[in-house]
Amino acid sequence: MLYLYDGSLDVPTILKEWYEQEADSNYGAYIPFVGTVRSEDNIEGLSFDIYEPILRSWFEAWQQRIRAKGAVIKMAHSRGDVMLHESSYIAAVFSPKRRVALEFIDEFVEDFKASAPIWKYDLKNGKRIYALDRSTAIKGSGLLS
Amino acid sequence: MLYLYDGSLDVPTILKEWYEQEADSNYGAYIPFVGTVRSEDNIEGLSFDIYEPILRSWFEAWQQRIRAKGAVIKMAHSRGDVMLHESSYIAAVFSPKRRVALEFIDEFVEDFKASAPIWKYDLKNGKRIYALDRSTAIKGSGLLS
Amino acid sequence: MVRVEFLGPIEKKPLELDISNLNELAEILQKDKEMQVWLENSAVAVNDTLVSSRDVALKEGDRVVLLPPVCGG
Amino acid sequence: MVRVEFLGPIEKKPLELDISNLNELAEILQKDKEMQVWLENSAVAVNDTLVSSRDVALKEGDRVVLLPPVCGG
Repeated sequence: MLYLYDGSLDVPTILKEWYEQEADSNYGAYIPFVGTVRSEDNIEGLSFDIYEPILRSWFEAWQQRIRAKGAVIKMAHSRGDVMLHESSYIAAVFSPKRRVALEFIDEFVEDFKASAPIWKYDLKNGKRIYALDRSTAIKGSGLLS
Repeated sequence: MLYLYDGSLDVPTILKEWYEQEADSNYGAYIPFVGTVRSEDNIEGLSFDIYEPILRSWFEAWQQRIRAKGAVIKMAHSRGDVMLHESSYIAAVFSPKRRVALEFIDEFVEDFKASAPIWKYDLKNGKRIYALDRSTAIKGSGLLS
Repeated sequence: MVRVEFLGPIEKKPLELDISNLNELAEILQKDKEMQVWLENSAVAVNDTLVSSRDVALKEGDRVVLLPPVCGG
Repeated sequence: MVRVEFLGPIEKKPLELDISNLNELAEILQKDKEMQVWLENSAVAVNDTLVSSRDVALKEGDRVVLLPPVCGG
């Protein structure tokens, strides 16, 4: 399941809800990844734009791949502003045994960073500045240049 | 920090407490691993013995190694009986950036399985049966044979 | 008409163009100097599916979007 | 005296032995048929530090523990 929220994530509540959703599913491993806004370069926070249709189809493809291994993936992300030390991202894998979850959480988070259609902006002096230097061109970019 | 509990772990509360403990530490990534008792082979649950002195020194060595990379490790484990679909183990890494946490959580969990002085028993018909076939001899075993 | 949209940080209003493939779109966008950098680092989706080749026929009602470099999380 | 303890599933009471190294301990334990398998798959710690060689001198008050195969989590 994919959950999008306006503003920061309520991490304890989401981790609890996901744990309880799968409490009787007989998964031996549950590995969440929580991403939190760090203080660096004098930012006040971050802000996010999401393009939902492609995010949903990207997530759906991952869901099928992970289901084929008997596991489950869940993800939550913020839209708009998220201030320092607040969290904007959670991904979690549940699997019967640990290796599948350990490998998928790593692979999923890396592919998320490289492919998910989400744009990040630094919040500085009340302005929203696109974080180009920390962004990754999606595979196949430059097609029209 | 290492936390030992009698019986099953209250996963949502522990995940929340750890998240809040590090809320202002400026870590960008928080990755817990949660281990839950699976229904298999008709067990009613599992039971654990822990040898605390060596567990603590093993954990302390890991803590130093992880701190040297600017990260933090926390772990909770159950003593005694933990029934089906209850959880007995949580490990979590916090780090400034994601790669350190993704790599350490995997390495820590695998070393935990191979080295931590904890013994697992199946609970079957009210009996406690040592899970020898799922156990791993600690490195250097056989010294006295 | 084909609708062309620019996502995220690309500050450009949507276009409605009478084009039948991505080559024609490339030609038009390359004339806009401010689009130069975005053309180099953006991916392209037709009807919300990413495409890896310009050999895609476009028809009335199709939607093209440009996706600049991403950074979720 | 040196105290020897058997951890986890090894059902054997602690021993108090007058020994001065691990070779002497090995000799004594090898005489116990029920210990055969445990000796093969157990690690050894002296004063709660795992050891990888039998060349460890033991003195009055030392504690040796045998750790059979583990499975936390």
